[in-house]
Amino acid sequence: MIEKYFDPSYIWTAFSQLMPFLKVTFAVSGLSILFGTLLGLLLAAAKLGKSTAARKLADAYTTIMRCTPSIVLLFLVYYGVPFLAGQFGLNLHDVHTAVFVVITFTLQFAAIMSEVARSAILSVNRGQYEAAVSVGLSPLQAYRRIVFPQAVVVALPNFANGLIALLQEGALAYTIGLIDIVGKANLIVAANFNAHALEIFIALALIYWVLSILIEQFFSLLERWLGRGKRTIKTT
Amino acid sequence: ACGSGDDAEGDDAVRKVKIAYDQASKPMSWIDENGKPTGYDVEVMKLVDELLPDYEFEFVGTTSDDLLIGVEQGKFQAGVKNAFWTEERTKKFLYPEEFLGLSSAGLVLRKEDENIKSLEDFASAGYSLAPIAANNAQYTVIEEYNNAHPDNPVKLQAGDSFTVDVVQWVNEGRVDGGVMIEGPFEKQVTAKDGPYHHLEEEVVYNEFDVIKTWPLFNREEKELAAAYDGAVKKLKEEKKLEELSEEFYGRNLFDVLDSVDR
Amino acid sequence: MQQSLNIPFLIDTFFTALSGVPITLAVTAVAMLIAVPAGFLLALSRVNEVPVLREITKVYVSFVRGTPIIVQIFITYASVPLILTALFEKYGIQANVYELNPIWYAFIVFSFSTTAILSEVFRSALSTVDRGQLEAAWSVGLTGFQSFRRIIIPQALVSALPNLATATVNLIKATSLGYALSLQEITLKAKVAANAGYNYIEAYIDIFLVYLILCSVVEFAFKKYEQRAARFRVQHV
Amino acid sequence: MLEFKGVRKSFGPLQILKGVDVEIGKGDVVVILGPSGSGKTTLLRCLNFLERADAGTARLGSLEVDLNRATKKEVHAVRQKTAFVFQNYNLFNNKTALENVMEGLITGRKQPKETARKKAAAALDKVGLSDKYDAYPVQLSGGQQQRVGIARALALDPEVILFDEPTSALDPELVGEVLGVMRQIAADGTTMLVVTHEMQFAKDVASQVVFMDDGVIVEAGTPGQIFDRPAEERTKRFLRRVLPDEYNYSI
Amino acid sequence: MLEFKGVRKSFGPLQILKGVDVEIGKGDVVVILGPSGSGKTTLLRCLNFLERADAGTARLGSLEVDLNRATKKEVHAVRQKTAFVFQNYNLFNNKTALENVMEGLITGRKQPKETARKKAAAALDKVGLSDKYDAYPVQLSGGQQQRVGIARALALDPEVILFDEPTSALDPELVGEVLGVMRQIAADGTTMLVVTHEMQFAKDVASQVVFMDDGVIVEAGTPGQIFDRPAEERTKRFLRRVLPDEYNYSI
Ligand SMILES: Nc1ncnc2c1ncn2[C@@H]1O[C@H](COP(=O)(O)OP(=O)(O)OP(=O)(O)O)[C@@H](O)[C@H]1O
Ligand SMILES: Nc1ncnc2c1ncn2[C@@H]1O[C@H](COP(=O)(O)OP(=O)(O)OP(=O)(O)O)[C@@H](O)[C@H]1O
Ligand SMILES: [Mg+2]
Ligand SMILES: [Mg+2]
Repeated sequence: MIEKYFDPSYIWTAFSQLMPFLKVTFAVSGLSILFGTLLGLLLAAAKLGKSTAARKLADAYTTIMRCTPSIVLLFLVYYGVPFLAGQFGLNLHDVHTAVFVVITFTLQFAAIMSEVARSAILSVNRGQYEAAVSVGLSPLQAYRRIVFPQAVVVALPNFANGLIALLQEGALAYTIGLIDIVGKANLIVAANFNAHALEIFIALALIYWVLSILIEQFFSLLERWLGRGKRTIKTT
Repeated sequence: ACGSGDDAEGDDAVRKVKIAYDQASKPMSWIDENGKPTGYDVEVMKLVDELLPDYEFEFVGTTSDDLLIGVEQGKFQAGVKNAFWTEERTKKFLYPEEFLGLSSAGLVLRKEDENIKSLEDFASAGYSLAPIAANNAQYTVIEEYNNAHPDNPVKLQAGDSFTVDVVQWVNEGRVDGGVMIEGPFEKQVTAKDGPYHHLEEEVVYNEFDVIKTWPLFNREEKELAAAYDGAVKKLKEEKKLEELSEEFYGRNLFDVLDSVDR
Repeated sequence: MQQSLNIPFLIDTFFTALSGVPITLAVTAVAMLIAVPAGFLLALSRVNEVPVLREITKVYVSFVRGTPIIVQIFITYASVPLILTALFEKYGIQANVYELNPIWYAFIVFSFSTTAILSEVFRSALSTVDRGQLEAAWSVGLTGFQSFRRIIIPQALVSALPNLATATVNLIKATSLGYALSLQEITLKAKVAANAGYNYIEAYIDIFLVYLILCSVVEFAFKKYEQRAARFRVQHV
Repeated sequence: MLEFKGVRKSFGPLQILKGVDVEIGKGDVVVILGPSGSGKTTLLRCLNFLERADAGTARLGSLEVDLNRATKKEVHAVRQKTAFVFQNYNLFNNKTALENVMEGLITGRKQPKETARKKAAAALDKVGLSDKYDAYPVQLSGGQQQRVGIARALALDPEVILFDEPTSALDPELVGEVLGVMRQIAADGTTMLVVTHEMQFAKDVASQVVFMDDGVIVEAGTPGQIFDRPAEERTKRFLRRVLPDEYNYSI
Repeated sequence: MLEFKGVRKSFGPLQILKGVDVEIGKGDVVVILGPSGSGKTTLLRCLNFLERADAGTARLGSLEVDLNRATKKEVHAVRQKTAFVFQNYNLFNNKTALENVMEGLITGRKQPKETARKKAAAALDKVGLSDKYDAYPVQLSGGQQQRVGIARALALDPEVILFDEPTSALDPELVGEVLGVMRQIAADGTTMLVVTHEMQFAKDVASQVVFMDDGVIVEAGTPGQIFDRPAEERTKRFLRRVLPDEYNYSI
């Protein structure tokens, strides 16, 4: 029964068709992660800061961004931003779709990152910060040199969760016609009239799997390197 | 296409318009191996473009959802996605006078169910139907049938456009039948090099309807729609559309135009 | 150029979408019920560097977390019945795999993927608890299990909760991928309703509202719980 | 009662314990003295399996275990009979002072909640913390935390208590009180192994004094032997700098 | 040199500091004595803005600040001139012993890396840790950690050092050495505020002894005044239990 529908040769051809689109995936997610992380850190700072207004604002932002389905947010950005710009006489209708996708992912990733960062920073014993300022570091330096390096170790697994999830959001970009590796897979499937979709998706899954293994290896190394001097609960 | 600033130059300038097309709806419209738009709907619009010196069409590939919202909002001036006509949709979009093409819808069935020729037969048999993407025109056809036959409806389920392989599903027995456009069935099963040619003896395609398909225009684009009407009329007279039907669907659907009731 | 919204449709469809909430919640609840303990165990196997289990966990996490859920759904949905049917035929089992409600596939896929995500959430959370806490628990005669339940988990929870909230909210939203299984959840219901008149904008607004309400409630609950769980911590100045 | 032999432990290339033997009778109080970094804490931790020794055996009453290869069950059994007072307190951060003390009683020893609460309160009262039952560790001063740690061990009423510098954060006034409490439970028959820098306590209460340096026991004996007639040069040097001159006057 | 007035601090309903005034001259060593929980740590923390006081002012040389309303800049200025030795050490977990000491020099004081390394090594050597430069805090014994904390403060060469029980985890041998180091830097003109339970140090080195209880200063004066002729009943009671009998002999 299976042989009737399953032809492994499709997997190989799919590889060569999919690979070129990996760079779109990288470009879009790379930019989104960069901007999203920066914005996320700002939000986390607001959440941990003294200003009640800033905290409320950051909280509200997080709630709305986390709770909005990506596709809705994408449409909001894709149609809303040019519309708003139009009110100011700017014509954004010819801006590349990738820009809207990056904006959308950035907004969403920032919300997730802000919580990752907040929980990680809070997990660092306050004594570490106190000791840092007591040796004459400014609060900013204390965070940068002492608190962050320790928080990063805690944040890494959750950051990787967000990052890897973002790499997979290609299906979303596809909705507005930006073809990344997921989009290309969909196109191949469509071009085959939905036949042999299983093989195409297996090829896609394999590419993603290799990618995630590479990312995890990298994070693993990072964690070990940054986690020097950490004493965790190992029961053995 | 970066001539965004020159819209204001006046009516005598060539107007650029964006025509969206469903990028994954072979053979009506899709992106070919070279990344170029093609398909019946797209090729017709390309011919229309050639006949309209005042307009320059830019084809934008996207998904159904984006196409519909984009045309409604004016991001695209028009869109083609094998759309059928319904009363309700005229509230959102501008339908032109002239239809774009014809679409043959049929049931894919196992050989032993060959005798099922219509949706009524299918419904009476109590058979299960492969899910159809909610934004697909075929869904509308079945839904309309169900509305017209409340006492004998087809079991209709919405699903994803990519994950349903109708021929496979029917053949493996996951469902009893599925709706398909004739063209794809030809290319998959009937054609010698089709991926499912080995199933030719096991599944059949029974056409139950041929339906007109339409481009959708933004409600403001009355002039564009009128220009389109003129051009398409000419193409029909020149039998250009019949050639394209032959090319993409493997059959000249205009032969049965007389029996098409919608 | 904006077209006016079809308000009656908007309102009708809101309730249509709302009627998809039970399915969404069912999938979310089942996935969470399975993923929380399973993810925790996987996290433990990595924290404790249990020889073989730890490697398996790594492979599991890298695959399930690393590949798009929609692809997993598709692969499962396409291949499991084929394989099962072949097996059934071989052993002469009389059963029709296609009669299985597709929600089972959703339960399986979402449980698996959430487990992978949570295993990392918990791993990070466990790393925030100082080993001295475990040692103290042992020293007063608690078993390993008791120490975790009474001392380690309550403390790890504080830093796990924000990320658990993210995971839950993401899961709720991800159940919309159930459309590939024809699950009658929020997104699918709204989009089916939209198809008749191509009222896609209205449908998306409804989808947005339903998820916003649903997720905000979940988020609020998590936030309150976090505040409770963190009572013992000093306030950051 | 408590006896251990040949305890060895290395961290990487660093040999910390180089074969340590100690024997303690029931109700005995053994004080371990030694310079910073000599391995005192490591020794206590090995006995309680917080650190796996590389070699060594321990006998606790009738229970005999290999410090390197003990099974989970043996480890648990040993821990059930002992209590540990940590150098850095290690209070349960998520529990109030009272809950910290109750935890071992309720969960570890399966005592009813009410009994546990009474015992915990009594233990906290003994160390002068009657007004801090409901404070979380972060709300306590260093000395208060240390006393909760002591109360937590005392309340368990174990056969053996391992103390790691139990009075380091206490003012002399309290040191006196706490040492008094310890003296009393020693009299009640609890065996104690105490790492401390309080010479006074060693002299007054210890049945045996052990002087450790660099992972080995340099010298062991009664307080009289060690303080008044130390045999080893290293011990003499340590004591010379340690004992206030006044001590010499008072002889 | 260092002067503070009317320092008040409450935690919720609990009033911990009820108006504390202290004045210290340049190179003076002021020792704060007091029972556990009397507010000594809190006082030091308020001076370094680790805790915001509810009221009070401080003068550090020419710098005058309101302890409650100090601006960020003022806070930073005060911290640049002071160093703090924590009761629970608070070493940077992600840095080795040497890096712990270098951090303030490089990042805080902007000194070149090489200079910083030399100073840091010298400071660690002074407290007897020449063999532990590259150990992380978790690899250090209690006393070693405490000494890194002291070295970290000393290396900064600040105008004022605030010590919170700097010798609690040290054996008497080391206590002597560390107190020697402190005595020496006091002689070099560093002002010191020391919370300690080491009476010997108080008697030997302090220019002033302050006795605190329950958030107020009960009595202050020269060591002679406080130890030999305490005026207040509370002080007398504390000292009676604190001072070994031998002390009385040695007078
Ligand atoms: N995890 C570790 N890795 C490497 N070395 C360690 C580790 N733990 C302790 N050590 C080293 O072992 C030696 C003994 O440490 P231990 O804590 O037993 O000393 P101690 O006698 O308790 O000293 P103190 O009186 O200062 O507490 C020290 O030199 C310390 O640096
Ligand atoms: N964050 C806090 N919340 C509530 N109470 C606190 C807090 N921090 C300290 N306290 C209380 O303030 C009092 C003074 O604490 P502090 O740490 O200043 O005492 P101390 O004099 O340093 O004592 P020790 O000698 O035991 O270290 C204690 O009773 C303590 O319980
Ligand atoms: Mg020690
Ligand atoms: Mg204190």
